[in-house]
Amino acid sequence: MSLLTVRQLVKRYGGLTATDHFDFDVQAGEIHAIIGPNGAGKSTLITQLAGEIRPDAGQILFNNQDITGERVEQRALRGIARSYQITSVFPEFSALQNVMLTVQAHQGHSFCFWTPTSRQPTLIEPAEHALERVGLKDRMHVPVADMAHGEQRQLELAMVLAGQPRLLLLDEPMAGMSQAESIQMTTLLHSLKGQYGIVLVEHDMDAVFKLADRITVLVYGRSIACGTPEQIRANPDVKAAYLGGDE
Amino acid sequence: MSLTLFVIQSLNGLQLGVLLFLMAAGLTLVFGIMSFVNLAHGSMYMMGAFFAASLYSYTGSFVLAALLLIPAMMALGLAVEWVALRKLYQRDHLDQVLATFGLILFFNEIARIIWGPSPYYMDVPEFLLGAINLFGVRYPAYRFVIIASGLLIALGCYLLIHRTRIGMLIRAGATNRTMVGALGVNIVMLNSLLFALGAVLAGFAGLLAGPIMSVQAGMGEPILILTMVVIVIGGIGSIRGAFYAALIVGVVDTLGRTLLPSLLRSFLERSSADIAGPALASMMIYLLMAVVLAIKPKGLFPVHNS
Amino acid sequence: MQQSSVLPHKWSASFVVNAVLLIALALVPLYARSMADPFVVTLITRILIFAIAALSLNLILGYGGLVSFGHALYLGLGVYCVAILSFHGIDNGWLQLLATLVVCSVVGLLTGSIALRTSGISFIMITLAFAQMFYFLFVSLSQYGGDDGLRLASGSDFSGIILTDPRTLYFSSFLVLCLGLYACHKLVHSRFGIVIRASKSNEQRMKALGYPTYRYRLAIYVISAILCGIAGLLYGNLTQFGSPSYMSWTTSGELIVMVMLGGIGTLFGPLLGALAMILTEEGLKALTEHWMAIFGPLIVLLIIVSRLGIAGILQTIDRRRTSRSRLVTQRKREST
Amino acid sequence: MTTALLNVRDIHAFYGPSQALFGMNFTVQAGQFVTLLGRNGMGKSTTVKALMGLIQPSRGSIHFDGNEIVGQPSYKVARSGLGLVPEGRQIFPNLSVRENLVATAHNRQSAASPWTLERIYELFPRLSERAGNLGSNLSGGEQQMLAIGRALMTNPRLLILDEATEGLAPLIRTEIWQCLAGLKALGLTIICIDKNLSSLLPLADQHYIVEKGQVVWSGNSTELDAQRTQLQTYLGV
Amino acid sequence: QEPVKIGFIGTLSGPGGALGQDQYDAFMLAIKDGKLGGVPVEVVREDDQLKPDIGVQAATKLLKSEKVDIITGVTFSNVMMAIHKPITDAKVFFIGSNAGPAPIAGKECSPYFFSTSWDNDMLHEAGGQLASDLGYKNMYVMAANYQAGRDAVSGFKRDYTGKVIDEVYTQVNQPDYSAEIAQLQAAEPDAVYVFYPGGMGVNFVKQYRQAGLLGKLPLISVSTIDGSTLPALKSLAVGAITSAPYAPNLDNAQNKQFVEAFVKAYDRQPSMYAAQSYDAANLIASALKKVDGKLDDKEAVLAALKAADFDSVRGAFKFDSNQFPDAPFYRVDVVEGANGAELQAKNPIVIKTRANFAQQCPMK
Ligand SMILES: Nc1ncnc2c1ncn2[C@@H]1O[C@H](COP(=O)(O)OP(=O)(O)OP(=O)(O)O)[C@@H](O)[C@H]1O
Ligand SMILES: Nc1ncnc2c1ncn2[C@@H]1O[C@H](COP(=O)(O)OP(=O)(O)OP(=O)(O)O)[C@@H](O)[C@H]1O
Ligand SMILES: [Mg+2]
Ligand SMILES: [Mg+2]
Repeated sequence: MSLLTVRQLVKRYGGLTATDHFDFDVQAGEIHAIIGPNGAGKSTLITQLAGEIRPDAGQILFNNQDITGERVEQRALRGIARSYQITSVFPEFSALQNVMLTVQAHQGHSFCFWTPTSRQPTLIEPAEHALERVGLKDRMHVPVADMAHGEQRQLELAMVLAGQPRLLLLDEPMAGMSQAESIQMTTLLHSLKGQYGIVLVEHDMDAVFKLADRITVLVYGRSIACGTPEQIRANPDVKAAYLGGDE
Repeated sequence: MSLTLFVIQSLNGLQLGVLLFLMAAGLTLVFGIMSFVNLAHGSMYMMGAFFAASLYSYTGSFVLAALLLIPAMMALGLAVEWVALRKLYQRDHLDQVLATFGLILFFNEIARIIWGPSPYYMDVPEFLLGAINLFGVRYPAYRFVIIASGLLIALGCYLLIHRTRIGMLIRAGATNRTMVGALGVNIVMLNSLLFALGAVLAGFAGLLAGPIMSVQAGMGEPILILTMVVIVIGGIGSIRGAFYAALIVGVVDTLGRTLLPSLLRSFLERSSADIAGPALASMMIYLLMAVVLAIKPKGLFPVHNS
Repeated sequence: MQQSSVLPHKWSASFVVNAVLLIALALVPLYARSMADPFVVTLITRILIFAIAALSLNLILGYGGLVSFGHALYLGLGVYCVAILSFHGIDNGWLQLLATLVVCSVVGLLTGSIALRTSGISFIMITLAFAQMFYFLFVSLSQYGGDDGLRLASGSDFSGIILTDPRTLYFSSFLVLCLGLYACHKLVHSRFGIVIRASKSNEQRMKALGYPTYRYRLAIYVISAILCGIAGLLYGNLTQFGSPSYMSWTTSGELIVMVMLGGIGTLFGPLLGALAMILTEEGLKALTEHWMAIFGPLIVLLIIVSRLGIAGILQTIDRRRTSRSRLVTQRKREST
Repeated sequence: MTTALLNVRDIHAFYGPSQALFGMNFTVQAGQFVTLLGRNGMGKSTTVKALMGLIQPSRGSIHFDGNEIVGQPSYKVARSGLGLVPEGRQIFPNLSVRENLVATAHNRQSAASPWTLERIYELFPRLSERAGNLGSNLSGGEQQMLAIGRALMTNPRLLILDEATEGLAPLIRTEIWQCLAGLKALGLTIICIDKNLSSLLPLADQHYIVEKGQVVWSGNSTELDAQRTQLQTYLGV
Repeated sequence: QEPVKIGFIGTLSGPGGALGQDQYDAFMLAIKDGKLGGVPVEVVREDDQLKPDIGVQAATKLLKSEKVDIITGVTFSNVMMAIHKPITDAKVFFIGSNAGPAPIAGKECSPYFFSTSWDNDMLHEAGGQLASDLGYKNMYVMAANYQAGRDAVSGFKRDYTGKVIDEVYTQVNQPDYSAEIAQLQAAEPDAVYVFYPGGMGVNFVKQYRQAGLLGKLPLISVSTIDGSTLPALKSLAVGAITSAPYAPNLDNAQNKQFVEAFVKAYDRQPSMYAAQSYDAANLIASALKKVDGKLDDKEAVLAALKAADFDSVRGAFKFDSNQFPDAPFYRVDVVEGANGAELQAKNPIVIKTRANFAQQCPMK
């Protein structure tokens, strides 16, 4: 049974069909990469999966349940987590508080008006654990505004992990990273492999070929090929449309 | 209601709408495009009316007063921007609200000190005193001038913003000031000019309103509120939106005021209709705004950015 | 929201000023008695009541990022709950309180659920619109005096405690303010409060984390409306009068000014703001009838100088002091 | 030394209390293709901002064509002939593609063969397809193309590209490198910040490796290639 | 001798500020060498900003902090409603010189309150009477939609014998009346009656003139064209008829010296607000003189006030049982004059039917 199934998804912007009867699936524990030329509709697809925009037609199933009509927050609670290309954290709060927010989101409603969160071990412990995983434990009381960019990216990941997601949607996670940092990120994603289903959109082919179990190639909203990294690398259509000569 | 009356009322609505648009255009430029909340726009309107009235009584010529008003308002706008507001562009909207609130207090009091607490005199120019006969409907000439000049200015604004390089730069500056600067444009000066343009537009609205309304300290605020309603309904930052919304508000308000009471009387008891009618009529545009925003939270003609 | 970065140090300037302020406020009636100037009590009561209203506004404005330009509506509703019930011969304070709670939550829920669909400037304007609608409604309610207003037949009677006595009213307001401050302090650090504050910072992200932010915002909006209604109840007793002008947009604007003047999103900001605003107003008024020509530029100046109003100035002092003391301890450590 | 088009000397710069540049030094000769390399957060973009007058250095001097540009507002710097493709694209979302290109276009240096809309569209056909679209409705890569086109439309003498190929498809990236080679051949001076070392090597005349806000190594491509293993800590290759 | 402390409350700022300023200026004009009726006085001035709550605060300050003996002034009804009770409950002599909302003339009247102006209804009863006297059969009535506006219409209807074709209420502070003016033209009345105080009046009259109606369709107004708005209207208002308690050309000795002194001191014509306040000052002076500045015997002071032993600029003046004046109203025309236009009192109006406020008031 696949974790995520997309059937005949369509999204139009005026005359332009950004997603064109697109079929797609992700198995539990699999990294499924999506590549394709600029403007092919990759980000549009991710935002539809996350629920930020509505498709015009088609179906999105998560764990065999239809979630096409659900809002962002409902999907998040089901375990669909999205990382943001531009770091998106809460700069006024400390790192710990940032992660605690994720934990809190998954503990039912937040209509608790009195007890300070700083005295709630049920929030603090899982958050500390997540920070430990990304190596930020000793920085957890630092206000995020004072953190370096790299640390904020790590925090971002800690927040995603603390929510115990089942499916990660990653849109160009390596963008703007230097080679050293991309390599670190690749290693980190590699260590997550097998635990979460991951949809990876990325133009860094080294990373994609290293990480992906399967790759779908998207051109003008349509999938022109889907297969293992080897198959895709050898596919002449993909070469013509996207990869070009060897870089 | 007879047909001629309906035509006249529609013209009245149009004229109110145009006056609102003159205010709204300046406000929405500064508000949507420079992303600056300028509550003192109403004060610019008031100062414009006072300047115009003084200039008119001093020179004795309406046209001359109008011409002199432009540099006067320019100077006032630039001075205000330079002294008080320039440091607040990068700030929170709320800081801007508060600072310009302070300016309102200041200008109202200054006007009271200079021109006294009573309303100030300004007459319709001699040559526009009469009424114009339009298909058998008599309508004051001066109000036609308001409608006409408002429409002209609307067109001018639209062309300026959407058809010229300056307009592009102004719009670009709204979203990314630093980048516009880094590409070789003096954005500080551009913003000052835009602010001054807003002040001139508001002052011009004051000039046009002077002969038909009372020129007095505090005259800016009620119209400011109406103007804000207009630009929110129209979609903030959109000249086109401001234009349509101003006309809609003008017409809805005018027709609401005249039609609603008689409408209510037809199915309510006279005394309660007399109470409910005007009350409802005065809520009319607020109701309109609430409905519009509830359905289209970004207004009728939202500006696409982000 | 920088107060999270400056810990409430025991002898920080903010702490000292706030503590001294509260103690001074508790002692005002004694002072007034000794100086035989009971007007001070009335004046400070007014400040306290506006501080409560500003506190309620600060909940949504400072912590929630929702700029309501119609908050005076709830002040007015509170006043009219007292005035209208008293007009009909009901002076039982508990009943009036109940009415205030019910009316404010119902109106808050109705208007809030529509207003919260919008954000930014549109939110400012739609809250204004609702307040204006109620303003015009009360202006045309002839039966209750319309625009001329409605005089209270008698003060609210809370099981024998009657709020017409200036001292009783003073201490009631002081008590409500203290309770409000404490509850606000608790609230912003609770789960609920964190959600509200984080939604202000980045609503999109909160949704992606799985929070239905609309619900939480509506809740804080209603809570704020209720607190402001209670301020209205007290205000009705202070002025012994209800008038639509209480819910005019200028009053809403003044509330915003108070919050900003004191320090938006800080616990004591609203109190500081109400105090500064009303006292400056009184002081300048005594000086010249054109006091607004001075007051206006003063506001502009304060905004340019300090981002967080008065509380911001206090925090700057604190930050300077902590960095200095850090330096001192560092040097000590180095020398040993 | 006197012939250098750009001469950066001992630049120190701060973000609030935290220092980002600790004495930046480098020179660019007219017609050169120069790269700034280094890991994230080392101060490459900050250097660019200092060049463009977007932040004011606390110390040091920058001479462009013999004139001091430190302390000048950014628009004056830009008018003197610096063109910027900023980090993170920063196109104008509420302007159409065409407007983005023409709004800030100028030719103050009176270049002999100035860039025109047509030439940009020729370079990026994708842009001409979407000429009427708002900037916000472009895909990430399309925005990147637009940012490059916009900078070229100011007809700069020195073009600064900060991560200009970020988020571009490999095919397009190759095209951009070709295009940069063409620009270089035309005699345009270029400063390029990019992580694609292998593409940079054949193009660049001079490399500067930035570490903690200062230049720690400089040399040409052959030297860089030769010392790759020693420079690993700086580049992380 | 300790000076007698008099508190003045008025709307001195904001759009209504001109009215309060007139009241204050005239009051101060009556004080000669710091004395009223030969008794030294000290005036403490408070601005209510046209906000009832600020009015209450000002009254509290005057009562508790300044401990004044007498309070006078008050420009607008809503402020009067808010402060009437606290002041009279404190048994401080209260002389209102403008606002006269119906309740305080009737059921809520107090022995400590005296008015030198009128009750709101009376203004319009005079207006209605004038319309009847002028023989207009069909009237079109307009007022702003607030309490005073509604009182105006009911007052007018009490004494108007003809037919009211339509009554229209407009929004408070409405800037534009063109729609309503078009409507009233279509109704073809004999004359129009309006009540638009302050800036509203300026707007309305200007627009009425521009619609070409002034001079063609008679306009009777009350509190609309008066000393405070005429400077803004000037010749635009010429031809309008008003009903008013006062005009600067009233032919009595007291008024002659008042107008002369006022023009000399302030370089403008006195308005009815000034006149009423001048009367208030002289009423206080007469009482202070009678009790020789000793205010401890409240009954004596009340009796002295009630006697109204002073020369009013309005002519014959005495108090009704509710201590509101029984003084004449006049037809006042706006005619061409020195400054473009001036107010000219014609014949007094004899009001036939009065609202029964005096009967509702328990004081006899
Ligand atoms: N709101 C919108 N309105 C109109 N067109 C849009 C909108 N959003 C995206 N598009 C268009 O849809 C197409 C797909 O965009 P999308 O951002 O999904 O591309 P992408 O595959 O992520 O590209 P890249 O790799 O460059 O980021 C593009 O051509 C873009 O211009
Ligand atoms: N706006 C800012 N405020 C505070 N610190 C900043 C800001 N921008 C950058 N910094 C800090 O300045 C240092 C240098 O940043 P810079 O952006 O110049 O690095 P870079 O070399 O361009 O890195 P990257 O490859 O990530 O773009 C970093 O430590 C960064 O955290
Ligand atoms: Mg994309
Ligand atoms: Mg960088």
